[in-house]
Amino acid sequence: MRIDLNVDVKHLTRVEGHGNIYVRIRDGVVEEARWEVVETPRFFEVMLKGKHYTSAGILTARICGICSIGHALASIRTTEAAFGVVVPERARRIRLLAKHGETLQSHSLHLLFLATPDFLGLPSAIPLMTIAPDVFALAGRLKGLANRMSDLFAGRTTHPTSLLVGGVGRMPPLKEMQQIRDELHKSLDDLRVATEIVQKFKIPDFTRETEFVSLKGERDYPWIGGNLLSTDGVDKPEREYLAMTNEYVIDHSTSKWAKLSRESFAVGALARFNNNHRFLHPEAWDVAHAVGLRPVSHNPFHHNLAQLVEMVHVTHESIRLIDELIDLGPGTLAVPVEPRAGEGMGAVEVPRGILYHHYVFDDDGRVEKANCVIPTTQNNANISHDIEELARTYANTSTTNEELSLIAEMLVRAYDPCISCSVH
Amino acid sequence: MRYLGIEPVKPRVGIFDFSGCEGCQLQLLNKEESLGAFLSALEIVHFREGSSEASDDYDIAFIDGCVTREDEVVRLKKIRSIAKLVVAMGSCASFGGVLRHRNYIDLDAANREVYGDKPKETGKTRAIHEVVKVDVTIPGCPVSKTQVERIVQHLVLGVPFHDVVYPVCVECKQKFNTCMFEKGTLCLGPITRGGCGAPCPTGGLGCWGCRGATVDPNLKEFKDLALKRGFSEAEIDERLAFFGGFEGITCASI
Amino acid sequence: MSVRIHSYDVNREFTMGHPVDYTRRSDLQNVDHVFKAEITNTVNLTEHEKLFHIRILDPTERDRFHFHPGQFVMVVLPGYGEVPISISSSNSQRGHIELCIRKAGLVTDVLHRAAPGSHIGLRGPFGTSFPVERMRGKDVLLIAGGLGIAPLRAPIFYITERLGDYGKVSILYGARTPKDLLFDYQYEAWRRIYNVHLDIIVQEPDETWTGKVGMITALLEGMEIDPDNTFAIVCGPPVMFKFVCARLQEMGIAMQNMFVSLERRMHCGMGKCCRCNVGSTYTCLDGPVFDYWSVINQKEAI
Amino acid sequence: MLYKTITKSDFEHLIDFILEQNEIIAPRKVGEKPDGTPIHQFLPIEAFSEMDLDYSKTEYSAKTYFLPFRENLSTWSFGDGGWKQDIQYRQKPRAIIGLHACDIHALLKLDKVMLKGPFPSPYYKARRENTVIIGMDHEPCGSGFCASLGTDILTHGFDLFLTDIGDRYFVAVDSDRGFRILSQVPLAEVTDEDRRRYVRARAAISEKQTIKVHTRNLPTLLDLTFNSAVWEKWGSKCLSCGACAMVCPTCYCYGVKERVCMDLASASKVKQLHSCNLVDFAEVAGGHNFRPTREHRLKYRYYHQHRGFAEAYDEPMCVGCNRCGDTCLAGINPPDVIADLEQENP
Ligand SMILES: Cc1cc2nc3c(=O)[nH]c(=O)nc-3n(C[C@H](O)[C@H](O)[C@H](O)COP(=O)(O)OP(=O)(O)OC[C@H]3O[C@@H](n4cnc5c(N)ncnc54)[C@H](O)[C@@H]3O)c2cc1C
Ligand code: SF4
Ligand code: SF4
Ligand code: SF4
Repeated sequence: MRIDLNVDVKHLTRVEGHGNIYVRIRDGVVEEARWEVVETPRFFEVMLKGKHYTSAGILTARICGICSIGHALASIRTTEAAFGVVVPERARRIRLLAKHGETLQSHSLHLLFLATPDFLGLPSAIPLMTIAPDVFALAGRLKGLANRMSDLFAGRTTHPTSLLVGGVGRMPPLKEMQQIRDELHKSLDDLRVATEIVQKFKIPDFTRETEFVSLKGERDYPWIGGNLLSTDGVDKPEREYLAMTNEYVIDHSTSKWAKLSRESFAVGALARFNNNHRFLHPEAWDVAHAVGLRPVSHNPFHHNLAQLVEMVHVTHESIRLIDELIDLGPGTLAVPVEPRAGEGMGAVEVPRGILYHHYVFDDDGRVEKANCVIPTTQNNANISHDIEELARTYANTSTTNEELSLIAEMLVRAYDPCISCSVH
Repeated sequence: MRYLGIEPVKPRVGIFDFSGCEGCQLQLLNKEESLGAFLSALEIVHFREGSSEASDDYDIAFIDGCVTREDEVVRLKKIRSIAKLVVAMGSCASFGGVLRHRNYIDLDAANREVYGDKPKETGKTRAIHEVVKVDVTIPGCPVSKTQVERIVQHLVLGVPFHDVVYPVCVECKQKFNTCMFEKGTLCLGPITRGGCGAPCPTGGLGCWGCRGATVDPNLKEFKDLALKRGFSEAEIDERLAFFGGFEGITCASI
Repeated sequence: MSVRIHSYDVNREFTMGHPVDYTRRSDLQNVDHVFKAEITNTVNLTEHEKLFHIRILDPTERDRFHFHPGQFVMVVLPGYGEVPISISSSNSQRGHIELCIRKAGLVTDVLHRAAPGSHIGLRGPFGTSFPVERMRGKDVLLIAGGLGIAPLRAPIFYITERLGDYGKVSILYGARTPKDLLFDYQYEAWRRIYNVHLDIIVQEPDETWTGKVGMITALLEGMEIDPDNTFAIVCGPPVMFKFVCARLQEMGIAMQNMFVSLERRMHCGMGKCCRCNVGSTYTCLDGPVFDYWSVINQKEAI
Repeated sequence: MLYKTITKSDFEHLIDFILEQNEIIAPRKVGEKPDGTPIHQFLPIEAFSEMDLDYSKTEYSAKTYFLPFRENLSTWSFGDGGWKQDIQYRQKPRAIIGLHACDIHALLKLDKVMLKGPFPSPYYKARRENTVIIGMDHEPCGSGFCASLGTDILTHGFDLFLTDIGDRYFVAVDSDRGFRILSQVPLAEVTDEDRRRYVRARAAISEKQTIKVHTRNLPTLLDLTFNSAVWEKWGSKCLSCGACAMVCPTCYCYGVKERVCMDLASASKVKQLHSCNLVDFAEVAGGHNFRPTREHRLKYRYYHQHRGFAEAYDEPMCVGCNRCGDTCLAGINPPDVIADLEQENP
């Protein structure tokens, strides 16, 4: 049988930013299969030049509407590294809670609003409202709680307002912290229901040997700073991030591509899980077990599962952190910052993987040079290679254009790409 | 609210993204307590970030992001020709937002710096109203969902919407905050349009003016008081330029 | 040991459970209560002005609702807002009022779209009134410019219903164009049935207009009045009543015997929101009806 | 009025007793300015140790506990082609501790507007009646000019009022409710020594009040200076930001807006404090603004405080706390503005 398949998805939906999928199969042979990023370049790194250190985090937060808290934190961490600032205990916890708020918010959005419709055969979460109102309500509850948590610890869900160089801008009111903690407790029930929903997902049986890169946990599941680790055994300190990412420019994409030991690698929830599963909260580990996620998984669709596992882990960790914060009581939230010439870099695990910021400052604390390496940038090449492999897998089956298109879309969506972010 | 015999209309809505971080669109999926009602009040026929369905038949276009490339101009003009009402959503759409900074850098050099010998197509940043006519503007970086909801209510009920005209200080004071200036931080609150709920002074950042100038701002006094408190002209100018909402206003021009 | 502060129930202050009556100051519970009323009918007067016939629904509330000519009500459209509107009908009709409303903004726009039969809300009546009782036995000059005829209609009804009690009654009415003239269907009645002197003038005539042309003050030229025995009620935009009152003053009428109705922004009608403050007084409590002496004595009144 | 004394440790017990069943609002230190001056606010407390009674002036007034920045006046529910109205004004009993004389005067002035007029406000009344006021004498705050307005001395308007006379508090009791609360701890009759100490304490406070503002002629003066250049001088500085009115203990102007639920099934009529300095304060439909410039608006604020209110209630509305002056970024403050007005018409 002669098989010709064409997939030409212009501006993939239910993802952040603009990307295209392009597949040509002639006579069962994959002629071309790739992932293209067509987002407009914004040149944040160039815009950063000359900016005062106080505005760097505010500007870079605008790189991405989903992981703005992560960008702000990476920027602040970078700046603090350059100036040698050590932030107070309370601020560290508040920041991590802000980070967790973002992780929960982003994962629930992606998993339940953007990816779930695929597995239920729906075009979006909107019909979910009538077809499965309980799922819609559950998704809303989880995301709503995550948003309120971000509001409380970061000042605002999108584009945080209380994360400052030197610490944080305010101590969340005690009553509100207690309330969020209690709600987090209750949300574990919702997560159990979510687990049941995810268990029913028909995950395509597709694997491709991949190198996974994440921060390296020492005692905890890692989120902010630390060493860099790959499943292929690369282990480097944070500041050697360039050797870990190796960005390069290609023709058909406005985003750069990246590679490490192989021609591409993956970052994100699955990478973190693969590298650091032993630090997971036992209940999160149980969930991994329940949905059939085992380390090291090379099935990119398992990103979705890893996100669920992380949601459970982060919920538990947040409860613990809030309790610690309440015990600490009021006190210093920020230290004075003396800008000085220097260089700093910071790595933060944002929902989609490791985010690196790297600045050089002049004497007045103005940015002279900046570099940001975004998780999706690191994933792009891997996505493209996955699509190629996917095309090859389906080239000689009785798949239709629509089916291949859908499964390719699902694959890209599984990475939860933040496309505009990758072209920054 | 049908008691007057006025039937709320369910407008067909398209949501479109241009250059930006898409944070504003994302706000549309926030505020879960009223998300269902929000989505039911509208017939969303085009929303790439949220849905795979797409249609070219809509009454209202919500636009986020600004215009930086020629293909965007074409797309925007097509949207304008279809939509009866165009809503610019967010600071990027309203004034260019942070991407306005691109207009102060050498784009070719930037292109070379980032992409080396494979430069990508790009151009100056333009707000939506600089390309097509805009009917309603909702500034904010990001927009506040509460405000978007309110505008949607007005559209659904067919009554005009008036944005608040007081500066951020009013809402900041209502949050019991100590003024940022008292803490030694610059804040554009006194000259920026309120309506956001003052999240930035409340968080400790100070207002960066993302909602643009308020009605009849007292720029002269603002400049004087900021200088008197030790902030430099450069700092004030940088702040005023940050979100593009004070385009053309600098210490020298005040 | 512990202290329990006893709670105080504000509702204790009124036990009678009677319907709202704004003249009773102890009626706390009902301060923000609105009467439900029905739009029974609407009359298109011009492109922008409509007359609304409104009936209070609850029979007891209807019975108690009583106003004086010149007072206003807050018209409440739940979910949209509320606006102060002068009552434009006779106060001898119990629980039934007419409001002449111009399409001017959000709430009035919506009101113009409302279907007859709709239930709206009313609060009030509020404010001062024209001292029509004091005017008994005297000549009365009723002068309106534009929409000013709306608040003027209530005293016109009051006086024409008691013509024998008053001296000479004249209505002078000016509008910008003939199309803007309101209540034209009533002119014949005023002239023929009540025998009042009605004089109308427009500023910008069209080809069909055969009447007088000019400013409203022109109607006062050559008019014979007995200044010591004449009261005047003047309603219209500030520039209009400023000129008219100045002219009347020249004709010898005491400032205290001329009355005008002021308009300000209002958010409560109860002397609290301060939005209607003029100088040192509240338009909603001390006004909207003021004698001209008070008006020129208030800063920023005109 | 009844006078008693109690020991300071008994006062602490008293607070604990009240806290057991009721909410307490008290001055709390919330931070410091860069120069080290503490910032205080009236906030709910959970323990005696959280309050700081040795404060000079809170940044915001306690007004917000009686006239909140935002409050729901009625809730509408729609259905069956009609609507229903629901009005709520419940207030759980509570106590405010540590109000100074000027702040209590401010409440007395608000009472005149909110309770004594033809349309008393049930919302305000519920809060006022359910709040026990335990006031406290304190040294002058530094920038206030209360003595010039007679608001440094208090004869009523509280349940209990405390003056520090060394190891104990001299307590004026002005209500049965106050007396019952006070009776929970051992009371002592006022001795001659207590009386002497009280008089000395009061005298010391009065002596420290050095800022004098000539307010006696203000009503006439404000009429006479209505077109004075003084208003242009200060008005041109005004940011029209409303901060002064927000912190002022007596400013009560507001605006009303409808807030509709997204499903259009209900709505509420929400009152939000406004300020006469805000640009749209006196704007009417069609866009006409009765006070189009900053000068007009700033002048009106003073005119209302010292002229309009005085005419209506026989006393100025301002209590001389100078919170407005402290908070104003442009440095507009009553002592300077009033001094300028006097210069105009010596
Ligand atoms: C005592 C009095 C009597 C009036 N009588 C009449 C009348 O008989 N017929 C008539 O057509 N109009 C009358 N008006 C004017 C009418 O109240 C305004 O046209 C109306 O408030 C406009 O409201 P809106 O919501 O349509 O407009 P918007 O401009 O959308 O107004 C929004 C809000 O602002 C306030 N507001 C705006 N303009 C005014 C104003 N001029 N006065 C008071 N509040 C305002 C209202 O609270 C309103 O809810 C009277 C005004 C007053 C003060
Ligand atoms: S912090 Fe900013 S917004 Fe708040 S009062 Fe001060 S100047 Fe105004
Ligand atoms: S406080 Fe200022 S910067 Fe922050 S949201 Fe409001 S207008 Fe924007
Ligand atoms: S001094 Fe200012 S803040 Fe204090 S009462 Fe007077 S006007 Fe209000």
